[in-house]
Amino acid sequence: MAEREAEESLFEAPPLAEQERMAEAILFASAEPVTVAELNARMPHGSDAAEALVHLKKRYEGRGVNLVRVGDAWALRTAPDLGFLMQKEVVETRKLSRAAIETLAIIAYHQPVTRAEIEEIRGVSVSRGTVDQLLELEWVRFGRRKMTPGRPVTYMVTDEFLDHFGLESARDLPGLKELRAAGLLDNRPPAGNLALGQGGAEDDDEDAEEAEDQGEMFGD
Amino acid sequence: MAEREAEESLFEAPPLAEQERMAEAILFASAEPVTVAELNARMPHGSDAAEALVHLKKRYEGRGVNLVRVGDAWALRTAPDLGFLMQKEVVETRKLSRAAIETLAIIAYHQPVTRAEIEEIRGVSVSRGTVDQLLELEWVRFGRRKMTPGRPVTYMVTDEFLDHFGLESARDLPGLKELRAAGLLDNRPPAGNLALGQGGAEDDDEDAEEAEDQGEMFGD
Amino acid sequence: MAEPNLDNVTSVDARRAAEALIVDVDGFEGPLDLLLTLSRTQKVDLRAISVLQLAEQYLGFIREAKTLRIELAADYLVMAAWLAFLKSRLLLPPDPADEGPSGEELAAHLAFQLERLQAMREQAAQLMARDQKGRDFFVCGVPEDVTRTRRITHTATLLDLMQAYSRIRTRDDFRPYTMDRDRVLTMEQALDRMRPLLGFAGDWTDLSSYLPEGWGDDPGMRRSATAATFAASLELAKEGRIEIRQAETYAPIQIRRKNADG
Repeated sequence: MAEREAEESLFEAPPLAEQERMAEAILFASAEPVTVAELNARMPHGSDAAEALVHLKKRYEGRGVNLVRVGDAWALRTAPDLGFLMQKEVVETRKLSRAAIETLAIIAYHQPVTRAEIEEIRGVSVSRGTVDQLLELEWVRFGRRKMTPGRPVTYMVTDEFLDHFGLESARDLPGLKELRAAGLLDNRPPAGNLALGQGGAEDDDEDAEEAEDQGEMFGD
Repeated sequence: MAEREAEESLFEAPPLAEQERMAEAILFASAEPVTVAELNARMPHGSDAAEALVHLKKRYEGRGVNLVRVGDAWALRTAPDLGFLMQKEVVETRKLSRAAIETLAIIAYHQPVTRAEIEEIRGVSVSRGTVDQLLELEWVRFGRRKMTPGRPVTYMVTDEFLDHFGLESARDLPGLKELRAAGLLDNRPPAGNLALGQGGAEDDDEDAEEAEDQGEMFGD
Repeated sequence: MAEPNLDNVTSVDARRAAEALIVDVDGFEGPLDLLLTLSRTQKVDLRAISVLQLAEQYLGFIREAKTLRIELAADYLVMAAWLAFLKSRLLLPPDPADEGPSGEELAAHLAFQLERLQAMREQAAQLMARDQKGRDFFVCGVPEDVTRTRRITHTATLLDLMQAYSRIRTRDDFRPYTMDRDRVLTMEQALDRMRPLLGFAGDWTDLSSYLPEGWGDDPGMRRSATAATFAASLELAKEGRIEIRQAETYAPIQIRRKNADG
């Protein structure tokens, strides 16, 4: 017992101010958000990254650089109101098609959502390229399969999506509560046989198959 | 002159605190160090980047990230004393080599034992690397020198060794009789082992010499 | 140019709208999108929309397109057929024998779909209007990669240790592996023994008499020697050096030298 105590004092956690410095340095150096677990793993034994982050967040409040939460990770990002100064740093991105943007919004608000559900909402078939583009941007990933006939794969948004759009979590999507209250996020089955989004999708089956395969690879 | 003043009041410079934020954001997002001239060019008209930098430098003093001068430009960099946080050590555990485990066994059963004695028992020279490895693992340490000609250094096992193998003392190692009872002494080695006693003794002398030197350094 | 035969319910506004839309038929992302666009001409909240009127508008649009010989994708026509069905449901008194959903239920669901699509469009627009990484806010310009250093540590178990020690301590007792087989006679050994003896084998002699000295007493050794000698005799027979015979099963096997001249 005495030995254990001696050992613990040997590996005493650094003072909180020092822990804050460490978390700051690690977050500064990382382009990707860093989880609390990873911070704890990289900081000296006994550190409390979560506590350090609380102080760090306060320190960066109102500054030119802010500490933001992304899912269960944290990142330092420049303040959005100063974007006008950063013309030099702007990364040119491919313009997303209207179909891709709509599909992205549907996935974000309805996740986990199947391709059939997306098509039911949009009233048209979802082309392979649209989903591929979102997967490529790493804004969308495969979720678990639905426990419905055919066990279709589902789509979800990623932490990269949250990071890109400055969202703390998918729950913070604007208007989510209102949409839910209005019943617009309900999965209301169509009355009768109003099956939209069926026609004109020659490569539909193939698509579905490929999604299945991929689902297999990425799925749970 | 009057005209210039009028123009300046039209494009009044932002407050200094705001200029500091701007400089901070620009420096954070820039891949290269930024000169004062470039900062002034990017910040709103009338800003005084040099002045903003003075304040910014003070703000980051002693933090996990510092404002540093690089030539005639400025950059935000992680504090030099926290460099160790940017390294991740991956520990890989491998099985001890046959030579090392045999040497270790001899030291454990015969301690304190000289290198010459180990070699006599093993019937093969003991390489420098083998002993170094055991010393590094802190399973073996130097004992007192033998009072024989040449006063050779001896080797002993450490408390760390006992701890690792779950032994109270080296005397707790099972004796030959128990080894036999456990069927260990009847183990016939695979045919390949027989060549052991003969080959691979080229670097013998050099090895022995170096070990002697070390003994000198560590011995009592 | 023939005047399109629009239904009398259709307002002038809607007809004009349909005419304007028809030019841009490729611009619609399917029938639901077209319905949503048509619904705007009603200038009311989607919740208060008249589905009946919307159905008329849509059917008017399709008729117009047909008049202008514009090819429409199949799903537009499927929707037209469905809306015609819905229209009849809404206008005719309900058939008590029919178990399907009522016209009102079907209309309500269509209104829900339109409202939902509209909502998703608005959210999509809001999403894209948000501050975006790389456009409005930025990551650190000089991210430092975590350098991974690999450290190799070695380990062993007590059993490894004891096995190693026992290996060393018993090494002196070891005989070479082949020596271990001193109770086994190989065919090569039997051949070596038999070849020089063949000269004396002019007559039929029992194979057992060729066993080496001292191999006949111990049953194990005798078995090994017999097998080896028999195998050697087969080898010699193959070479044409000897002949082999056996009177009956389990009778002694006999050999004799085969003379070149018979």
